[in-house]
Amino acid sequence: MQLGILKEQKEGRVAIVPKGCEQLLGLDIGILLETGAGEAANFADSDYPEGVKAASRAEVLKQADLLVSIHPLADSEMDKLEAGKTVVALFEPFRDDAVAPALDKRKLRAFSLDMIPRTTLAQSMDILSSMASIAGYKAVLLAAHTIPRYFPMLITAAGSVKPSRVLVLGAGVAGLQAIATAKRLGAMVEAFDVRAAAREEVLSLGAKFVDVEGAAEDTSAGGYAVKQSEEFLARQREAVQQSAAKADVVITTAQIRSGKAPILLSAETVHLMKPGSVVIDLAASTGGNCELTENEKTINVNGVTIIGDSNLAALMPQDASTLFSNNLVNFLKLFIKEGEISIDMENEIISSALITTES
Amino acid sequence: MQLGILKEQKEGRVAIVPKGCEQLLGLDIGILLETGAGEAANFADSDYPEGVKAASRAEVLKQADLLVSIHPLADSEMDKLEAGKTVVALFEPFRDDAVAPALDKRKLRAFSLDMIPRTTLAQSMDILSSMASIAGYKAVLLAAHTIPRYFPMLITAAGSVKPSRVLVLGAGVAGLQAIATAKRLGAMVEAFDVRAAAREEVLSLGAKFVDVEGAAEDTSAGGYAVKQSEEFLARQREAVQQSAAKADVVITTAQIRSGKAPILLSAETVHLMKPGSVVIDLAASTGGNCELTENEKTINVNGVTIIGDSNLAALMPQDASTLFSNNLVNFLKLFIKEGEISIDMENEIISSALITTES
Amino acid sequence: MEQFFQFVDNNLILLYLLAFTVMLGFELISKVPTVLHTPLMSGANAISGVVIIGAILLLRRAESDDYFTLIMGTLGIILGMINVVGGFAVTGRMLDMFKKRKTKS
Amino acid sequence: MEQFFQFVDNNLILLYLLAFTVMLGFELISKVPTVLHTPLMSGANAISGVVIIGAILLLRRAESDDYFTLIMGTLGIILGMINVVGGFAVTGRMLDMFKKRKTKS
Amino acid sequence: MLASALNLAYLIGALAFVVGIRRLSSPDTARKGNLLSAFGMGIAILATLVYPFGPIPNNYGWIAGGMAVGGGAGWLAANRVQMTAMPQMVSIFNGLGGACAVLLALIEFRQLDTMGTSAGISALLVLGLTLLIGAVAFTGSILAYLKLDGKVWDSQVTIPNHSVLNIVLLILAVGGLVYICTFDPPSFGLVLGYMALCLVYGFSFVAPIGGADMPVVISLLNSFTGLSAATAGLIYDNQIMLVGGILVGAAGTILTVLMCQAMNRSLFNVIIGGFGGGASAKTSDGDQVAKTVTTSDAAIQLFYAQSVMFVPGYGLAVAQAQKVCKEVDDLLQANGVDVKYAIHPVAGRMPGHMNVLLAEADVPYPQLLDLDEANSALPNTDAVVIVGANDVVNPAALDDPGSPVYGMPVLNVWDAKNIIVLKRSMRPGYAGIQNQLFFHPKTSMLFGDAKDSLQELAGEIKNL
Amino acid sequence: MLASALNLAYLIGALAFVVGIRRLSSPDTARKGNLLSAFGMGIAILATLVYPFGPIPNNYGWIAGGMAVGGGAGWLAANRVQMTAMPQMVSIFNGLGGACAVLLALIEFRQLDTMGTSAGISALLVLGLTLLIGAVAFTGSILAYLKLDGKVWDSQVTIPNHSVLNIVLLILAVGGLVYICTFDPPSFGLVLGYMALCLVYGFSFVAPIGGADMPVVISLLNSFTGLSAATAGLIYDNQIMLVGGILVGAAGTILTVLMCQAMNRSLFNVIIGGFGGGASAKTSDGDQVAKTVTTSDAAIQLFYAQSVMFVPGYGLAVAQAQKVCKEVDDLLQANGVDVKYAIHPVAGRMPGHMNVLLAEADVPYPQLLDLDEANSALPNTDAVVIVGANDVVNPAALDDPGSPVYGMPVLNVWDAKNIIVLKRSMRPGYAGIQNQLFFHPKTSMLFGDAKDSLQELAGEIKNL
Ligand SMILES: NC(=O)c1ccc[n+]([C@@H]2O[C@H](COP(=O)([O-])OP(=O)(O)OC[C@H]3O[C@@H](n4cnc5c(N)ncnc54)[C@H](OP(=O)(O)O)[C@@H]3O)[C@@H](O)[C@H]2O)c1
Ligand SMILES: NC(=O)c1ccc[n+]([C@@H]2O[C@H](COP(=O)([O-])OP(=O)(O)OC[C@H]3O[C@@H](n4cnc5c(N)ncnc54)[C@H](OP(=O)(O)O)[C@@H]3O)[C@@H](O)[C@H]2O)c1
Ligand SMILES: NC(=O)c1ccc[n+]([C@@H]2O[C@H](COP(=O)([O-])OP(=O)(O)OC[C@H]3O[C@@H](n4cnc5c(N)ncnc54)[C@H](O)[C@@H]3O)[C@@H](O)[C@H]2O)c1
Ligand SMILES: NC(=O)c1ccc[n+]([C@@H]2O[C@H](COP(=O)([O-])OP(=O)(O)OC[C@H]3O[C@@H](n4cnc5c(N)ncnc54)[C@H](O)[C@@H]3O)[C@@H](O)[C@H]2O)c1
Repeated sequence: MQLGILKEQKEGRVAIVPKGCEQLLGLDIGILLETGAGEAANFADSDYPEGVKAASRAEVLKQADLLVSIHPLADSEMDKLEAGKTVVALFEPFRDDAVAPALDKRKLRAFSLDMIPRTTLAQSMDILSSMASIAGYKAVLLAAHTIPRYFPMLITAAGSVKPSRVLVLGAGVAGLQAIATAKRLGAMVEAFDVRAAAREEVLSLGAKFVDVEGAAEDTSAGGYAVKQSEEFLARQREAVQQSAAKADVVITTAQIRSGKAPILLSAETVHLMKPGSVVIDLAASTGGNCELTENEKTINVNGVTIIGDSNLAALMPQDASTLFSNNLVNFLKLFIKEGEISIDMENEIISSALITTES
Repeated sequence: MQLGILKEQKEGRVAIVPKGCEQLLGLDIGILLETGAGEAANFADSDYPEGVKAASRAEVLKQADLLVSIHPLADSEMDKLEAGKTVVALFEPFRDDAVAPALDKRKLRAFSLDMIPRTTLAQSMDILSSMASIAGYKAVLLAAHTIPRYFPMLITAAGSVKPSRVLVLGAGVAGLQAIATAKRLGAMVEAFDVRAAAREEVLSLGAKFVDVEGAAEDTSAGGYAVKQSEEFLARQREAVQQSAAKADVVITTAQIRSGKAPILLSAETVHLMKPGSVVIDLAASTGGNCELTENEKTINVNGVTIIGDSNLAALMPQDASTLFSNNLVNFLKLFIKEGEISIDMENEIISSALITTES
Repeated sequence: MEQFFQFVDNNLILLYLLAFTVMLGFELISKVPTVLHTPLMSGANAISGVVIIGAILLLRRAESDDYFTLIMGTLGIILGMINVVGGFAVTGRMLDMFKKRKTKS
Repeated sequence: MEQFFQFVDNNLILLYLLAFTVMLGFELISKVPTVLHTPLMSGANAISGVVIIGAILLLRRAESDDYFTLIMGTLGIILGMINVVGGFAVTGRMLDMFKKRKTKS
Repeated sequence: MLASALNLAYLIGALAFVVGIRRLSSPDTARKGNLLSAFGMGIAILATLVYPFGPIPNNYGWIAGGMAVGGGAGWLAANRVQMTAMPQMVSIFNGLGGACAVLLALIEFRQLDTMGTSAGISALLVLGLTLLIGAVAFTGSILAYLKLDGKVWDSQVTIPNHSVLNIVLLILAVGGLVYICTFDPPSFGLVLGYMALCLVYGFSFVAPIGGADMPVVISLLNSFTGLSAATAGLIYDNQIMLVGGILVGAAGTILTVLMCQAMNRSLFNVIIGGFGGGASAKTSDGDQVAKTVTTSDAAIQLFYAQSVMFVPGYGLAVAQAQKVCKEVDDLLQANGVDVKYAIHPVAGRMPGHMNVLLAEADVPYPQLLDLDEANSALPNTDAVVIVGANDVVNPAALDDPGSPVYGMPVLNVWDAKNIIVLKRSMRPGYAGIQNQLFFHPKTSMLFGDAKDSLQELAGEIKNL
Repeated sequence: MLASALNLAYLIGALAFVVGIRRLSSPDTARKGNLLSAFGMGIAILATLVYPFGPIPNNYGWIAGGMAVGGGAGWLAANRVQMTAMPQMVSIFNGLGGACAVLLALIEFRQLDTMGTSAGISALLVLGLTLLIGAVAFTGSILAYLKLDGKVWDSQVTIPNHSVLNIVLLILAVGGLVYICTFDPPSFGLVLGYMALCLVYGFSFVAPIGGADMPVVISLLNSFTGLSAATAGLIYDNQIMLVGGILVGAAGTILTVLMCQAMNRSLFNVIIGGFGGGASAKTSDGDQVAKTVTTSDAAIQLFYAQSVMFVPGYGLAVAQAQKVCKEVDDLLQANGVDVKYAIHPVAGRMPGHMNVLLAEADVPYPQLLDLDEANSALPNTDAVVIVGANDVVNPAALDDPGSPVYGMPVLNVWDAKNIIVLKRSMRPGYAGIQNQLFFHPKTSMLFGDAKDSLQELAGEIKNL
C-alpha cells in the first residue's frame, strides 16, 4: 500500500514529518511525499528517510492509496481521485452536513481527524488538543506583539507601567494555554467559561475566574460545552463587558461542537474598549465569539484591533507539524496492519473517525 | 516661550504625551502640538490638556522657540529654522562628528538626549535606558513570534517539545530585559558581555553566562563598554559560535559608544545555525553585531531569519511614548525656569547634553 | 492519712526525686519526631530491663540450697537479660537506618 | 576522701536530686528562641529570689531583742522581696509584647 | 568507701539512662544514645555483680549461667528478627521484663511466707504492686505480640461487653492487693492466686484493643514494666532501679500519648473504645485498606533516600504547590538526594500543564523526565512522591482491560521501592475511576492539601 | 501532719518553678509560665509565713514591714522602668537577691560567733560559699547595671592586666574560704573581712567585660544568685530553696552559653577576653557602630508587627531570594501582618528588575508600592526589611549635597518604626558610597546572603 503525504496549499505545516515516516515505514508500507511538502516547516525532502519517494502532486494523488493532509483536498482534486481510496484530514463534518455525503458520492473512504473522541485512550491522537494548545500560546504572543504596551508591570525611573489586562473567554485547551502564557509574561489574567470544571482549572493556573451563574452543562457531551440559553448569554455578555472594558487583550476561544460559536463580545462592548487594545478570536472560522470578527482578517474598529484567525497553529509550522505528525501516526497505526488498511469497527476511535466507507 | 511638539515622520511614538504637557504647562510656557502627533500612539489631539494648541507642522516649526522630537529633523527642515531656536532630540553626535558642526552653522541651540550622562542623578531622564528596555522586551516577543517553534518545554500526549535556546549577546539594559523576558517565556537563556559586572547581573536573572577571558574594561567610560582587541574578539566569536549553533534565537545588543558595533556573529556562524532560527540585531543601526545584518531589513540566509532593527521601541508606541515623555519632561524641567530657558552650565547633565549653543 | 504524711516527711527528698524524674522523662521525650517513636519505645524498654539488678542481688544473697529461689531467680535473670540485651540490640538495628550522614551545611 | 564518700553515701538521694535538677534545668532551656533569652533570664532571676524564704525563717526565729539579726534580716527581706516582686513584674512587662495571638491555623 | 563506689556506679548508670534517652529522641544522635544507655546498664550490672557484700553465697554459677543463656537468646532473637517484625520483638522483650519483676516479687513473698516474718504494710504494698504491674505488662505484652504477628484475632479473645469484664477484673485486682496487705505475711498460696488474677487481667486488658493500635499498647505496657522495675527498686532500696524505672515509666507514658496524638486519637479512645479500633487510622475500600503515613515518617523516608522522584498531577496545580515542592526538592538535594520529576504527557488539564507550573517554580529542565525516561529510572528510585496525580499512575491502564484507561501508558511508580501519595481524600481523578495503587503494599497515603502537606514535609526535613 | 503541709507546699512550689520555666521558653506560653512561677513563689512564701513552728518570737511586724517595703519598691521599679532599660533593672534585682544571701550568711556567722558554738566544717563551708557567691553576684550585678546604663566606662574600672588581678582575687577568695573553715566558729571580724574581699572580687570580675557583653554577664551572675540561694537552702535544710536555686543555677548557666552562642562567642572569650570585647558583635565605621540583630529577634519583630514593608534591591536578585522572600511574606500574612513591597524605580540593575523577580515569585501586583506610595505608607509601617538594597535607601540623597546620589528620590525607610537590613557585609552598592542608614538608631543589620537569612527567618517564624 502506498501512503501519500500532500503539501498543504494554504499554509506551512505538513501532516507527517520525517520522524513520523520512520515509524510508518516499519509498518511495511510505501510512502510518497509531494515535493517540498515539509519545506515551509523546515523539513526538507532530504530530511525524510530513505524509502520515502518524492513525487509531484499529481503523481501522489494518482498512486497513493491512502492520502493524508491537514486540510481536506479541494473539491476539484477530490473529484479526480479514483474511487476506493482513503483520505485522512480534518473534514469537520459536524460543521457541515454536506461533507460526508459528498465524500460518499465519490466512493472515498474518509477518516476525519476531528472526530476522534476526546477519551483518555485517544489522547495521543488528539490533534485538536495539540493544535489548540499552540493556538492559545500563539494568540498571546500575537497579542503581546500587537498591543502598543508592555504586558508586565514595571516600576522604572521613567515612571511606573501598569500591567496589561488579558481576558480569556473559553477556557478549553487553547484558553488554558493562553492563560498560562499570558501569566508568564506578567499580565493580569481573567478568564471565563461555562463548564463548571473550568473554574478550578483556571484557578490552578493562578488566574482569576469571572463567575456568571446559571450555565447549562451536559455531561454526555464528552467534555464539550453545549449551547446556552439566550438569557444566560445576555447575562454573560454583560459580565464580559465589564471585564473587557478594562482589558488590553481579549482572547476568545469559545466553541460549541456543532454550530456557530456563541457571541460573547458584542459590538457595543468593542466600542467600550480602549484604543490600542486587541481582540484575538480563535473561533473566527465558525463565526467568531466577537460580533465584529471577520474570519482570516485583521480589522481595526475605533482603534481596537480584531484579529480573526482559527488557524494560528499554522504560524508555528515546525513544532505544529511535529505534534500533528505524532498524533496522526499514532492514529494511522490503529488501522494499518501488515502493510494494509484493516478496519476494526469495534474500536471506538476508528468507528468515530470513519465518516464514510468506500462502498 | 513656546514649546513645539513635532510629529515623528517615520514612526508612531510622540516625544511628549498629554500627561507630560500638564506638567509643562505648570512651568508657564505655551505648547504647540503638531496635529495628530500622538495619534499613532493612541493619544488623540483631544487628549492633550487645554492650553496645548494644535497646529500644522509648518506653524509649529515657525512659532515654537523650543522644538522637541524623538528623531532629529530632516536637514531640509532644519535649514528653514530661524537661528536662535532650541532643538531637542536624539542627535547621536558621538556616532557622527558632522552633527554638531552642522547645527552650529545653523546657529541652533541643540540638546542631544543621548548625551545625558548615565549617572545616578540623571536616571529619571535616561531615555536610552527606557527605550533599550522596551527594545529588549520587544526583541524577545518578535523572536518568539517568528520562530516556528515553542519557547517553553512541553511534555504532552503528542510528544515532548524541547525548550528553545536563546543567546543574548551584550547584557546591557536591552540585553538584561531580553534575558528576563525570554526566561519568563520558558526558554533556556545564555548571555555574554565584556563588562565584568554583567556576569553577576546575568546570573541574578537566572540565566547562564558564557565566559570568555581577557576582556578589556575601562572604568572611566561611565559604565559603557570599550573597544576590544581583535584577538579577544576572535576568541569571543568562537565561544559565541558554539552557543549560536545550538540556539534558536540570538539577540545581539552589543554597542560601543563611539564607533561601529563589534561583529560577534560571523557569516560562518550564521551558516551553522539551524534553519528556522532567528537573529535579532538591535545594534543594526551602527553596523550590527552580525556580519550579515542589513539595517532596518529582515533577510533570510539559509533558513535563518536576520532582523536588523535598532528601533524596536517604536513598535510599542504607547508605553514607549509615555516613558520617553516622562524622561524628557524631567530633563526639560532642568532648564525651563519661569517660562524661559535658563542654562546653568555648572549642571553636569545640562552641560553634557548641550552640544551646540545658539551663538 | 497520718501515715501518709509521715511517709511524705520521711521520704521528702525521694518524693522530689520522683517528681523531678517524671518531669525529666516528660521533658526528654516531648519533642521526639514520630519516626523515632518505635526506636525510642524499644530503647526505653531495654532500660526497663534494669529490674535484672534486683534478680542479681537476690541471687547473690540466696542460700545455696534454697532451690526455689535459685531456680526462680535464675529464670528471672534469663528473662531480664533477654530484655536488656535483646532490647538494646534491636534498638540498634532499628537505628541503623539513620546511619546516612547529613551533608547539609 | 573518706569524708567525701561518707557524704556521698549519706546524701545519696540528695545527689540524685541535684543531678536530675541540673539536667532538668538544662533540658528546659535548651530550645529557647533567642528572643526569649532576656525574659527567661529575668524570670529565672525572680525565682532565685527564693532566698527570701531563708530570711523569713531566720526572722521568725530571731530573738525579739536581737536587733542586729532583726535589722539585717529585715533588710534581707526587703532586698529579697524587691528581687521577687520586681523580677516577676518586669518579666511580665517584657512578655506583654507577645500578647498578640497567632491566627495561624 | 566501697559502698559509695557502688552508689557512684549506680548514679553514673542513671545519668547515662537520662542522657541516653535524650539522645534517642533525635535522629542524629539516636545511635549514640542507645549505646550510652547500654553502657549505663552495663556499669550498673557489673557493679552489682562484683561489689563485695561480705560473706554471702554469691551463687555466681547460677548467675553466670542465667546471664549467658538470657544474653545469648536476646542477642540472637534481636539479630535474627525481620526488619518488619521488630515491634513484635519489642513486645516480647517487654513482656519478659515484666515477668522478671513478677518472679522477684514472688520470691520475696515466698521468703516472707517461709520465714514467717512480718514485713510492714508498705513493704507488702510495694511487693503486691510489683506483682500486679509486672504481671499485667507480661501477659499484656505477650498478647500484643500475638496480635501483631497475626497469630490471634480480636474476635478470638474478646467477649461481648469486654470492657465490663475489664473493669470487674481491675476492681478484683486492686481489691486483692488491699486484701493481701491485711495479712502480714500473706500465705504463698494466696499470693499465687493473686498472681493468676493479675496475669488474667493483663491478658484481658489487651484483648479488645485493635491490631492497629498495638504499638500504642506496647508503649503503654512498656511504661508499666518501667514502673514495676521502680517498685522492685523500692524492695531492694536500689536507686538505679527506682530512677531507671520511673524514667521509663514517665517517658513511656508521654510516648504513648504522643503516639496517640500522631494517630489523631486519645489514649482513652484506644483503650476503651477498643472494638473496631484502628478504623479511623485507615481508609478502606471494601476489604482493602490504604496505609497512611505521618509527615515525619515521610520526611525521614525521603531524607534518607538515595533518589526521589516527584510525580506531579492536576492536584499540584489545584493546590498551587509547585513552589513548596521545589523547596522540598532543594532541601533534599542539599542533603545529597537525587531528585527528579516524572512528567506524564497528560498530567494536569492542558498539554504541558506541569511544565508551566514547574517552570514557574524554577525547576531546571534537566530534572524533568518524560514518560519513557521516568519509567526506566523508576526501578532505581527509592521513593516516589505523587503530588496530586491519580489517573496517570493508575495500574488499571496496564492490567484491567475493562477500565476506561486501559491501554494508556502510565508511570510505573510501583517499580520504585516506596510510594508516598499526597492527596486530599480517596476521591478519584478526571477519569472518575478508583486507583488500586493506593492499596499497593508499597504505597502510603499522606492526606491533605498538597501544599500544606509539602509545607509540613519541608518543616520536618529541616528538623532532621 | 502540719509539717508535711509545709513540705507539700514547698513541693508544689518547686514543681511550679519547673513548669513555669518550661513555659517561659516558648513565646506562646511564656506569660502563663511567669504567672505560674510567681504562684509557686507565693505559695512557698505564704507557707513559710504561716506555718506554726511553735513558741517562737515570729517578729511578724518586722517581716510584714520588710515585705511591704520590698514588695512595693520592686513593683514600682518594675512598672516605672522604660522598656529599653529592662536589662539594667534585671541586673539590679539580681544583685539584691545576691545581697540577701550575703546578709543571711552574715547573720548566721555572727550567731555562731556570739554563741561560740561550733558548727562543723561542712556547715561552715556552706555558709562561706553562700557568702562568696552571693557577694560576687551582688557587686557584679551592680557594676553590670552601671555599665549598661552608661554610668561607668570600662576604662574607669579596669587596670592593665586586669585578668591577672582577677585570678589573684579568685585565689584569695578561695583561700579565704578554706582559712575560715579552719576556725570553728570563725570570728565575726574575720568574716567581715572575708566578705569585703568577696565584694571586691565581684566588682573586679565584671570590670573588664565589655558593655555589649553585659547581658551574658547578667545571665551568669543570675545563675550565681541561684547557687547562693541553693547553698542558703542547705543552711536551713530547706528543699525549695535548694531546688529552686539549683534550677536557676543550671538554667542560668545553659542560658548564658546559649546567649554566647547567639553572639558567636565562647563564654571563656567573654569573661577573659574582656578587653575590647563586643567588637566582633558590632561593625563599626570610624566612631560609628552598626547594631546587629539575631534571626530570631528579627523574626519576633516581624511576627508581632502590624505592618511590614520589604524593600528589595539588587541583592535580592544576586541571592535569588525572591521566592523565600515571598515565603516569609506568606507566613507573616497568615498571621495577620499587612505586608507590602516598596519598589524603588532604579532598584536592581535594569528597569523593572524587581518587578520581574517578584512576578516570578508570584507576589500579587497590589502588594507592590512605587516610590510615592511607599513613602506615604512608611510612617505607618512597623518594620521595614531591606533585602539587599543600598543606594535606593541612602539618606545622603536627601541631606548630603556632596554625595553623588544627592537629589535622587529615595525610599524614606527611616520614617518607619524599625529597620532590618539584610546584606552580606558593610560594602557599598552600585554608587560606591557608604550608607548612613546602617548606623541609624532604628536600624539593625542581619548579615549574610539574603536567601540564607530569609530562609532562617522563615524557620524562626514558623517556630513562633
Ligand atoms: N493534560 C491534558 O491535556 C488533559 C486535558 C484534559 C484531561 N486530562 C485528563 O486529566 C487527568 C490527568 O491526570 P492527573 O493524574 O494529573 O490528575 P487526576 O487524575 O485528575 O487526579 C488529580 C488528583 O489530585 C488530587 N487533588 C486535587 N486537588 C488537590 C489538592 N489541593 N491537594 C492535593 N491533591 C489534590 C485529587 O484527589 P483528591 O480530590 O483526593 O485530593 C485527584 O485525585 C488524566 O485523566 C487526563 O486524561 C488531561
Ligand atoms: N534599575 C536600573 O535600571 C539601574 C541600572 C544600572 C544601575 N543602577 C543602580 O543600581 C543601584 C540600585 O540600588 P539597589 O539598592 O537596588 O542596589 P545597590 O545599591 O547596588 O546595593 C545592593 C546591595 O545588595 C547587597 N547584596 C549583594 N548581594 C547580596 C546577597 N547575595 N545577599 C544579600 N545582600 C546582597 C550588597 O551588599 P553586600 O555586598 O554587603 O551584600 C549591596 O550593598 C542604584 O545605585 C542605581 O542607580 C540601576
Ligand atoms: N480526555 C482528555 O484527556 C481530554 C483531552 C483534551 C481535552 N479534553 C476536554 O475536551 C473538552 C473540550 O476542549 P476544547 O478546548 O477542545 O473545547 P472547544 O474548543 O470546543 O471550546 C473551547 C472552550 O469554550 C468554552 N465555551 C463554549 N461555549 C461557551 C460560552 N458560551 N461561554 C464561555 N465559554 C464557552 C468551552 O467550555 C471550552 O472550554 C474540555 O473539556 C477538555 O478538558 C479532554
Ligand atoms: N547609572 C545608572 O543608574 C545607569 C542606568 C542605566 C544604565 N547604566 C549603565 O550604563 C551602561 C551601558 O548600558 P547600555 O545598555 O546603554 O549599553 P550599550 O547599549 O552601550 O551596550 C550594550 C551592551 O553591550 C555590551 N558590549 C559592548 N561590546 C561588547 C562586546 N564586544 N561583546 C559583548 N558585549 C559587548 C556592553 O557591555 C553593554 O552591556 C551599563 O553599565 C549600565 O549598567 C547605568
